[in-house]
Amino acid sequence: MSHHIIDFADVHFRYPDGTEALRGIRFRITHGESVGIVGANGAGKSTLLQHLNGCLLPTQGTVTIGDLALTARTRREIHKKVGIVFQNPDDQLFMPTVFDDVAFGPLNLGLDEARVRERVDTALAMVNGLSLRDKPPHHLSAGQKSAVAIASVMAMEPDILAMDEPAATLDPRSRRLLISLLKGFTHSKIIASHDLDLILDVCRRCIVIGEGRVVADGPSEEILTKRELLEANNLELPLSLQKR
Amino acid sequence: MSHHIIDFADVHFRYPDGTEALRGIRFRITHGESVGIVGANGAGKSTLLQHLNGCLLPTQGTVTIGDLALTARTRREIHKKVGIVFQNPDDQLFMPTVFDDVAFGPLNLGLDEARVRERVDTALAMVNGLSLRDKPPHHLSAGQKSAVAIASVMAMEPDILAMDEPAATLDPRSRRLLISLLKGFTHSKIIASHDLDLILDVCRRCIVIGEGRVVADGPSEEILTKRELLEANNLELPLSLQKR
Amino acid sequence: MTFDERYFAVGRLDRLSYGRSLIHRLDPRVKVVATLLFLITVISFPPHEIVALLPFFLFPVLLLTLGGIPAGFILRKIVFVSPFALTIGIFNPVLDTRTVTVIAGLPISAGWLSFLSILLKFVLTTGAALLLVATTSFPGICHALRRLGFPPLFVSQLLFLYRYLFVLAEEAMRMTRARDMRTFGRRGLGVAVFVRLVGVLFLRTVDRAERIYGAMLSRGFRGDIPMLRKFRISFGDLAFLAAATILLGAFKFYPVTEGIGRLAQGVWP
Amino acid sequence: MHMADALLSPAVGTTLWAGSVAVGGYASKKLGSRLDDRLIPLMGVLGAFIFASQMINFTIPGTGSSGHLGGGMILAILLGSHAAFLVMASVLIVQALFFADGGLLALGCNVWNLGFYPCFLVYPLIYKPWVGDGKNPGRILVASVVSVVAALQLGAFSVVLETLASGKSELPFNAFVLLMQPIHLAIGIVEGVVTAGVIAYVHGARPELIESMTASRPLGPRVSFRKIMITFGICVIVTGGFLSWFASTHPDGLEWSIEKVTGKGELPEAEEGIAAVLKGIQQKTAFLPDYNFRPPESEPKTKEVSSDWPGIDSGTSTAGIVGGVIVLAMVGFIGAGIRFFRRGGPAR
Ligand SMILES: Nc1ncnc2c1ncn2[C@@H]1O[C@H](COP(=O)(O)OP(=O)(O)OP(=O)(O)O)[C@@H](O)[C@H]1O
Ligand SMILES: Nc1ncnc2c1ncn2[C@@H]1O[C@H](COP(=O)(O)OP(=O)(O)OP(=O)(O)O)[C@@H](O)[C@H]1O
Ligand SMILES: [Mg+2]
Ligand SMILES: [Mg+2]
Repeated sequence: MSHHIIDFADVHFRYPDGTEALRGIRFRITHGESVGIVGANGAGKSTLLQHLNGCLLPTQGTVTIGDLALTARTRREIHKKVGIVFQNPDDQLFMPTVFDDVAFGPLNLGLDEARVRERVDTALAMVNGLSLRDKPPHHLSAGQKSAVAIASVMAMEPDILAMDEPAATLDPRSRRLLISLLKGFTHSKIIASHDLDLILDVCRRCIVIGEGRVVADGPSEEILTKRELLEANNLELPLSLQKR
Repeated sequence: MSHHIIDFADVHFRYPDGTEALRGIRFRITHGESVGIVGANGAGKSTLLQHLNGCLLPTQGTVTIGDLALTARTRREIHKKVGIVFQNPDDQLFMPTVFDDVAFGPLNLGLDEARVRERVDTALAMVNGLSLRDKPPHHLSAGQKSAVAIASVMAMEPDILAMDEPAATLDPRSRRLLISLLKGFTHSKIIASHDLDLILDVCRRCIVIGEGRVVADGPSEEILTKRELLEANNLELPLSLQKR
Repeated sequence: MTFDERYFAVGRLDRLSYGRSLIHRLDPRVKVVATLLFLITVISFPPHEIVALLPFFLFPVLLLTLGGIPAGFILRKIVFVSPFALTIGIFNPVLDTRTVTVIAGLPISAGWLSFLSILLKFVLTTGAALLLVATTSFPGICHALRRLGFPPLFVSQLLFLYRYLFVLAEEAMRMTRARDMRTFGRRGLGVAVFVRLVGVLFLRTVDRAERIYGAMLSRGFRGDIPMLRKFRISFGDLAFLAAATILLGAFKFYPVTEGIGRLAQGVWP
Repeated sequence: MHMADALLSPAVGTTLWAGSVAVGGYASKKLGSRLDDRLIPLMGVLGAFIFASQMINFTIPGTGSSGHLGGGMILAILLGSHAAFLVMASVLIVQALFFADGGLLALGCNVWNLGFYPCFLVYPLIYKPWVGDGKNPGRILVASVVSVVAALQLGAFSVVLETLASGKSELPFNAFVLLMQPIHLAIGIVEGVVTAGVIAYVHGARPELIESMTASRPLGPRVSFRKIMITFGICVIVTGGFLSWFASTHPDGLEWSIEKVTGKGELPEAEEGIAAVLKGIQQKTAFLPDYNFRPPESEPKTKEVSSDWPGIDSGTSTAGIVGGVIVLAMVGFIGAGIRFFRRGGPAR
């Protein structure tokens, strides 16, 4: 299934103020892979993720999703395939109630009402958020917002799932729930996080980013146990591997 | 030193939309204690913290800080004692430059110029942020903002320090720096977080909140190893205590 | 599309003001007053004046070069905002076709002269405003306003506006992005969703104001924003103001350009 | 609809600056006397909100083009007249400085056109009475649309008056009005609908918010007659002063709107005085005596070209062109020189 392939070829990105956030990123993710992106604050993880659906377009190099090269034109096509959960859930929830918000994507896909309701319920159930259905998002706690943001993306049933720090505000149980949700998602997924334990649990492959470049790329078990590599990138061993 | 005492006596809080976020919170924190507040998403941790300086006022029950009961009148007195770091640093950094922001509190305390400058430098040095002095907050990365928000509170030299999820956006190295900073702060401190490993490192006492009530209260080593208690509250053992 | 792109590199303009050049170090009050003098002088020329306006370009050029401001950037911003003045001005050549003079056999109409005059004034005045921010910084201007007698309440909230301009604009931008990602084709881009988006943004803004107020209170806020930065008008500042006034006066009341022209014609007939 | 400096004369600019500063001072004083200091961050952040909301666009049905929210009216509804006026002034200051939208001298006009009308005229006189207790969405819709349209029409008409009074544009009054008003009618209707939607949404989601704002609002639910009169008074004085000045510079009354404006009496008397004195000094000191500087009065050309004309004969115009080229070259040279020294100098 070539349409689940993600290919970054020498991708550079410069913010308008001149910050070189990406300086030649290169990797290829094939169908069904689960990849963790780790790195220091400001390494470029969020910037990279925003290239997956054309929120940002590379200033140099090409991003290919499936068989489409990412450009301003193909962006819309690609939006249907890639679901992204951003770092700040507030950015993602813009409708007056949780239900409306989760239903927004499926409705725009043109599904009929019954299907939409079904999708919303399934997605909310996934994140244990059925009880929040009729609440307005600005009355939710931080973690509840994150959960709803995840549901609103899952309701679109994307081919490729990308998440930026999905667990930062979740309580440990919701984090576990997210981990099992992610394990159950069989298409390609990319997760950027400082939570190395989560990456170790969910992702078989791990890419370390440093100053906009790929510093290391390999199986998670291998990468996340290399103390020196991690420390050079402001990281440390996953907590569950540290002895107390 | 009675003025470092925090006492919550049967505190209730209801949001305008009717959500009962706190339903009879009761605890007492004495001088020099370090207390972690843990609990599920939506348990009421952030709501509780906002009672510490009168951002919210209890709808029933009383909060006493030192020898003052918290009311709309005494709020201003209490503000001088309690420094709070909110979940979102953007809400906290409201001045046009980092320097102005960190200097805001000390200036309001009526310190003279030399003392203010000294405090600002000390506080910024604590979080490794001296180089950010003249930058405007909107050009900082998420982690840098968090660091400056912490400095702006430390510059007030508060008697009581309260933080809401301080480490959520920090990379592992910055998180370590924060942990050692907190360990060095000898007055009372209260930290709400899902990062149970951080709580275990920094706080000797731990309070578990569930649905707006205190569910457990005791030494961190004890509480954070009670698997059943934790799991009943959407929590789990700290990652460093989990065997892999 | 980022905030910077939408508003044509506001962030970059802001960043230029962190410079430390000679011009940047002048007292903001002096710069504000000089800019206003400059504007009034330029504007006070009659509608068909052209040659007498040319010497005024000395001021922006001095600010650009001494302040280390990229000229191309400022020029592009000027062009970016020109449509209104151009639209109004372009009627002049159409409506006023009297021939005023003939140069090298070409009849020059009054309308073209006044249009050109509007253009020159537009470049000069717009440039002056942009250069004022680029060399003074917005907080600097706010302090100047306060010292010049604007109410403290007004100036304080102006500083808040500046601080949260970027925060809220980014927030709005990311909300739009989330909407656009979940809309396919036209659905979801209409007024109904827009109104809710703006409503949500408004509620969040109000909540944020509450939290900011809490943060301010917990740092001892009592209704006044104290400032450490003290501005003292130095000799250099006064000299700058004096020089600017004298030059402006000279350019206004002596036909400098024409004088130079005649001088040149006298030398090279 | 931002006035630009280049279309403005100093007299018009300063008059409206004075008007705006006066209203602003009045508003600050009103607010200051009952200041709830949580208003400071709220006002600032809502100013930023106006910009932020303009980042969000929507497609206008049927046209395919996109629109966004304006400002003044929604601020007035949510904050009350005084605070809203100050916020609007701040928004316009930021626009003038950062976006070069409108100019610094034109700021007075813009604050007046986009701040005064919605906040002090339309809001208390149209919106408040029409909307009643603010619980009926239909009334909110009607009141918002009418208010926004009215505010924009007043603003657009002021732009016309200000531009014509400045005498920089040759546009006849009728044509200008026909150009401005219909466009702003269309804009006003769309913006009114959007404003109504936002107000209704906010009212539905957080009724206590609007109510609390109403409570702390200086201009209470019952608009007092005295306040209306004061507002009207200021308005009449400023417009009246403005119009009478205008009339005095265009003595032939309505004809100015049909005939071309000949740009008469540009400078106020005082400046003529200074100019005259300086000219006297110049003659006495015989500055550059050999070169025949244009003495405007001594060269009355034809009748239709009034005394204010630069008195162009071919001699002066060639001198002007030659001089212009030289001046520009000199300015460029100075700039290049400074650049050169800055690069090579010890600074870098
Ligand atoms: N809008 C922006 N304008 C300019 N520079 C930016 C912008 N956003 C991010 N940057 C810069 O780009 C670099 C990469 O930022 P990015 O947000 O991708 O980091 P990150 O790896 O996600 O960090 P974190 O772990 O803190 O989320 C940083 O140096 C940051 O300062
Ligand atoms: N502004 C609000 N209006 C109404 N209800 C609210 C508001 N803020 C929070 N709540 C509700 O109050 C309860 C407690 O929220 P709070 O933010 O204190 O939780 P929390 O423990 O901090 O959660 P988290 O771990 O997710 O940050 C939740 O049920 C939440 O939905
Ligand atoms: Mg990031
Ligand atoms: Mg919370």
